[in-house]
Amino acid sequence: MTDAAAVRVKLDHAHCRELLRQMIRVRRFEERCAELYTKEKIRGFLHLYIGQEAVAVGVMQALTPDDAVVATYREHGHALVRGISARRIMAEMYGKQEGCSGGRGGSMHLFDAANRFYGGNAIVAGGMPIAAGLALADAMQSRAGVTACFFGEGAAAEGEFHETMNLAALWRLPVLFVCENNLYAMGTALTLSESETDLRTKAAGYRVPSEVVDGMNVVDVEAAARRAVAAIRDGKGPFFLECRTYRFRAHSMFDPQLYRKKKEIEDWMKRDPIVRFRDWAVAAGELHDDDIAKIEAEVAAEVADATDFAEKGTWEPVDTLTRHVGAEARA
Amino acid sequence: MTDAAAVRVKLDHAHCRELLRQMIRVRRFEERCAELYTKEKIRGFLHLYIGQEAVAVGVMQALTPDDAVVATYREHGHALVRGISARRIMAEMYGKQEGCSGGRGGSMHLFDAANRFYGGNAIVAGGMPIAAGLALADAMQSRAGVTACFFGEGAAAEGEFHETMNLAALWRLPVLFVCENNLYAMGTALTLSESETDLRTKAAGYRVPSEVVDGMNVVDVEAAARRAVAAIRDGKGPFFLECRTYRFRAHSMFDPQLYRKKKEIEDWMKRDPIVRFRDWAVAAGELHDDDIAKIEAEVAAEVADATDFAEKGTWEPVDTLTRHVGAEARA
Amino acid sequence: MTVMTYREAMREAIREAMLADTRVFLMGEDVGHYGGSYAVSKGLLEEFGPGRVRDTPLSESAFTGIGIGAAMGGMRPIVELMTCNFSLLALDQIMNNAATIRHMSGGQFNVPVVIRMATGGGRQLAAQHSHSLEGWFAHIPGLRVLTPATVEDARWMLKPALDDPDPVLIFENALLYNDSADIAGEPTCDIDRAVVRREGGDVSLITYGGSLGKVLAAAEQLAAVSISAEVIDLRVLRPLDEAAILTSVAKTRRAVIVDEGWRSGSISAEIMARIVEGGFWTLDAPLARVCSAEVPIPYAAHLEAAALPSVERIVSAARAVLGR
Amino acid sequence: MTVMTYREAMREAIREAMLADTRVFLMGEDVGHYGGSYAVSKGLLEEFGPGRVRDTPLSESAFTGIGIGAAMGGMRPIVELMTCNFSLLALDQIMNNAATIRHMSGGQFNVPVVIRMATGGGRQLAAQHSHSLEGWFAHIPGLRVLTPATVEDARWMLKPALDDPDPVLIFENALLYNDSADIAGEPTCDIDRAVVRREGGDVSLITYGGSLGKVLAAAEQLAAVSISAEVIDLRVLRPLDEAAILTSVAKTRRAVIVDEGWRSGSISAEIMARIVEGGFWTLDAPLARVCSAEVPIPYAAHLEAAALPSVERIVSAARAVLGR
Ligand SMILES: Cc1ncc(C[n+]2csc(CCOP(=O)(O)OP(=O)(O)O)c2C)c(N)n1
Ligand SMILES: Cc1ncc(C[n+]2csc(CCOP(=O)(O)OP(=O)(O)O)c2C)c(N)n1
Ligand SMILES: [Mg+2]
Ligand SMILES: [Mg+2]
Repeated sequence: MTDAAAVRVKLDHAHCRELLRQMIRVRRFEERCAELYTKEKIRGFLHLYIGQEAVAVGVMQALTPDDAVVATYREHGHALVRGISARRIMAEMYGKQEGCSGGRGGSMHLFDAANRFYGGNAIVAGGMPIAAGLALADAMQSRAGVTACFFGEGAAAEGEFHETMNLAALWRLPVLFVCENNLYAMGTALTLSESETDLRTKAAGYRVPSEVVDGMNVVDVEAAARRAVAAIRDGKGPFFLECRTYRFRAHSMFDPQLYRKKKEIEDWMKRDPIVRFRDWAVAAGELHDDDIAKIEAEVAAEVADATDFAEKGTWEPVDTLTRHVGAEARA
Repeated sequence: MTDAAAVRVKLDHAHCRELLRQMIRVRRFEERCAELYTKEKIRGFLHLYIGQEAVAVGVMQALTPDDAVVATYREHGHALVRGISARRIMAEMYGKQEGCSGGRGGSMHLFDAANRFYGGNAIVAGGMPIAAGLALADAMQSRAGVTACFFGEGAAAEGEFHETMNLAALWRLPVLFVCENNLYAMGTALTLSESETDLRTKAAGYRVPSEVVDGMNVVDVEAAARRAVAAIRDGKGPFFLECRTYRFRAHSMFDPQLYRKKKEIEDWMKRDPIVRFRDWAVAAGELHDDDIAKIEAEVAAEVADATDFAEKGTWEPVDTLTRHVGAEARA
Repeated sequence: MTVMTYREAMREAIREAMLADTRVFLMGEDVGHYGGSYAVSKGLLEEFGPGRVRDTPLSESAFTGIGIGAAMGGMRPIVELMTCNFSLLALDQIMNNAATIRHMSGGQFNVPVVIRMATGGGRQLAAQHSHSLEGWFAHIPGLRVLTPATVEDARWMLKPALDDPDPVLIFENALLYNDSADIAGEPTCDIDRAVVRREGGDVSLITYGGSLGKVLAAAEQLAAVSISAEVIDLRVLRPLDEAAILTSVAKTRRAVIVDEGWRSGSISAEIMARIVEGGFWTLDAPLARVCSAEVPIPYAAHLEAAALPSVERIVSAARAVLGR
Repeated sequence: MTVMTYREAMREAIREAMLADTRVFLMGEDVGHYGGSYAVSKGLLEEFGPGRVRDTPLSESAFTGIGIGAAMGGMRPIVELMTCNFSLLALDQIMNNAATIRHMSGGQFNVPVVIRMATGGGRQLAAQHSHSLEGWFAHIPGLRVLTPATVEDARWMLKPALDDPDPVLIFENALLYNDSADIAGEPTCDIDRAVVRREGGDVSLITYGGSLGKVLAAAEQLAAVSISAEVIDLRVLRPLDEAAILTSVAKTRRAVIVDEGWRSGSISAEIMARIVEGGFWTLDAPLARVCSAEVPIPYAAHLEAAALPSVERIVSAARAVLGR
């Protein structure tokens, strides 16, 4: 936690508690999701974020409610930290009416208008132009918002990544591109998908300023995100923030993980963002063991409550099947 | 003509004559095409290459018959210099059976198996993956060929450009990417289409080696292409060659050219690749005025003959309409 | 009297929308400095400036997606995809985002984007530049697909399209741009309804867009041999105005469907299916269709002409259906 | 007896082709180190090495185009597009290059590429991951579209597909991968012909791919109420085996078409059109179809089930057609 720029991150008790609490929320929520998946309460694809929590938690600190967020199918963490309640997310994964997408979206398509959370996009790189478009709308309507767009390093190979970076830079759109480089796209290692694995070179090809940050370090992520967002709000156009991270779990619930070594996973788990930050905060005297116990208890209650809420939720009547294909009544 | 590497280009009388003759062939052929278009002998879209001749002529010097070529809708020059006869190209533009695509392709879709000329692609950047695929086929079959892929700078904004560059580099495919940077994509200036107008930065994002060359100087182009092709044949993977050039005519026959100033065109016309090379060769004593007169006469005869051939060509019977949709008889 | 071309009508519609609503803007390849590849947007850059008339790089997927995002963010973008031939590059954005976001979000977000593009063959542009994909796009739930066939529709269709809270695709047959007509009529266009362009009692000729002119010409020729053809201009390929189709067929008991898409899987097939499902017992004869031949459109003029629907083929299909 | 799963059958077919012909190679996202997203290619990387089992970056358009180019260059690529949901990103290459190059080049070049992809819904993958696009792709001239519905077809369809000098798309319904069967029969598959999976005299049930199982189950239920249904498995959606369809309908005089595409513009519409054009006078009742509802496929299990064709809907459509 020695990043010079961290000076801009106020690491007082309250903030440390909040960072840790958010990371633990995401972790525990997803651990429950995995259980519920094996119980067949949750179906479809389920992509866990476990290991990458510092990225969503760090970046979200730099955003205000007026900002917007676009994420991928691996977005439970982003949704939770952005402010969608655990209840509504869990209900969504159950496919219940009370879910944040009315049960129509599921794990990969969490949406929430109140939080300007524009999904949950399951096409790799497919959300990137949308993020640029939201930013354009903000800019054209003279709103101050920044749109944060999260995606994996696998997206960097898609043409849409490039087209969007170019347009965002050309039009100086207020977009924070957050690349969560967890080294694998499903089973394809970055070295097998990019001839140049330093992703900032791609940003440079569009004059988009960039920074690489340790994505296992929530404070570094927060500091970098704050710098980036400040530059964007200053009218400097888009920014590319690469967060070096790792997913501890399989790509989805169907992945036998033939493509990476146990040892590699273990080594990365030693850098667990929650453990690291917790230990640091305790050592620094900002948090005490009972703070942590209290956080765990709060989070456990929240997750239990969310599960209960989802269990008790309602199934949408089948005769509403064709709702939400078009407007109910056209203007 | 002072490029140090030009030492590798043997500028003797024969070669100077050939370079000039080829450029003049392309120029005169296309001037005739423009006339024939106004006479409605040629229809559809017609994109003239006039002004850019040094690129096709220079690059083709570096290729052997075993190499392959992929080009765009602005490919008359490439087709002619690669070896498709003026007769068959002209007949194609007339839509005659004797055309190099049997009259089915027209100006934008010249093809020739004998010359490994794989079109004539009218989707911007659409030919790039095909070029990489041809190169992959050569590599997998241990053939020595290099595939030259021509495209405009406008293609650099397309996702396919990036996806292809990355894959070609990742798999070290023998592709020479020739970017003909004529500053405009239809009416869109490079500055309006790229946030970073130095296109080599994009190649750098894939570790593809690159070079920029004066595309109005046929000798420089030839020298650069020879260096690039040598590197590719050496197994060094793809190469990105940017040729700075200019089209003297409108984008197509329908373009009122509202987007650029007369003065700009005039300035570039002062750098006419034919005039420049001719004057240099004459000054250097490699060519004499009567050589040039002879070339002009030869070319005039060739173009007249091609037009005559096309005029006399046959219309394919209408009942063959559905031919060449699939194989006549499947194996 | 207000005579204008189809091109001018589209331009006026765009101008009017931009003047009326600052949320409306135009974006696409060469819409600005070039003046529009079909000159539709000529002068708009000068009038509205580069903030609202945005030349884009060649990046169909991204700028279509940006239009979708901007629509979600409160704007009313008009995205011009130049021609439907290039729309394939933007299909992921159209099908996976524009058409699904309202549903996936449980109705929280909508995508009020209008995507315009030229369509059709007939200009010797060969296999990669002659597609007619409007009927094919009409397969996708969540989209509205419009095909203005007349100068009047070109003039009045954009407004309701922009008012639609959901994504609307407008296919403009490139051969129509030079058509001109007096558009003094009602300044409205119903984008839910087909329209009867000619009344008749013997056979329904059902078509839209670029084929309407051919069908009207065919109806004229049929009249000369005492066959009274009713001509339906669908105008909207999705959702189809099934009632209008069935009403006409119930009257004429015979129908020929004409469209420029390739025959297999054409919108003509869908219309046949709707008639069979909803009007089978009213039919006195098999339905027929006149579509494009199942070939990539060839360059040579005579081959291209043979590939596309023609007045002759329409007339003979109608006569065959009537057995005279 | 050789019992294997549909997944294993596809794998064996690929292995066999790669062993028999060094020009054949496999390319796509996660076909190698991951073992294939549906485990079809598991073990092939180990057996054939990274030169012939090529993991690609997420670049659908480029690697599909590279497959097309490699095919033109003499190879016999098998491109795996993972699922049809992502094929939209490669549509330009498929429609504008693979399907047109033979024609545009006047027959000089052909594109012997095979493009495989999973298709279909039913696994709660929601709106962006549940498309059934095979019928939609069948609109495109220049392509052959195959839909192996049985383990046997999965085992034997690839060879003739690779022998085809033109581009072939193979759509594998993802719900079939775990099916298993004895494939001891003829080691051949005719990729021009539909096949009668069950004979019957009262009504033709025409389907393909992932819906075949439902249709066979429906036929069983219909048999219980003394309705004898003939089940046609199209196998090839382009070119359609019209003769097989018309022969069956000529016998049964009634038909229900079942497919998982969205109803409007579905391949079912095309089949109805063919029957109306070629067999109108043999019909005793309106044709009917059972397709997917016109919605982006929702996540919730009960809503998804309601959106997709079901045995129940097929049975009732057949009974309605028969009026009993
Ligand atoms: C266009 C597209 N192609 C393929 C897929 C299948 N797929 C889903 S996730 C994924 C890997 C993405 O990796 P990355 O972008 O690094 O994100 P991560 O999963 O590591 O978070 C793939 C190939 C998809 N969803 N979209
Ligand atoms: C994908 C695609 N989008 C749009 C077009 C229409 N179009 C044809 S040429 C062209 C400009 C291309 O410019 P550039 O690549 O620089 O080549 P140049 O014409 O200058 O040789 C455009 C926009 C197209 N053919 N393909
Ligand atoms: Mg990743
Ligand atoms: Mg250019």
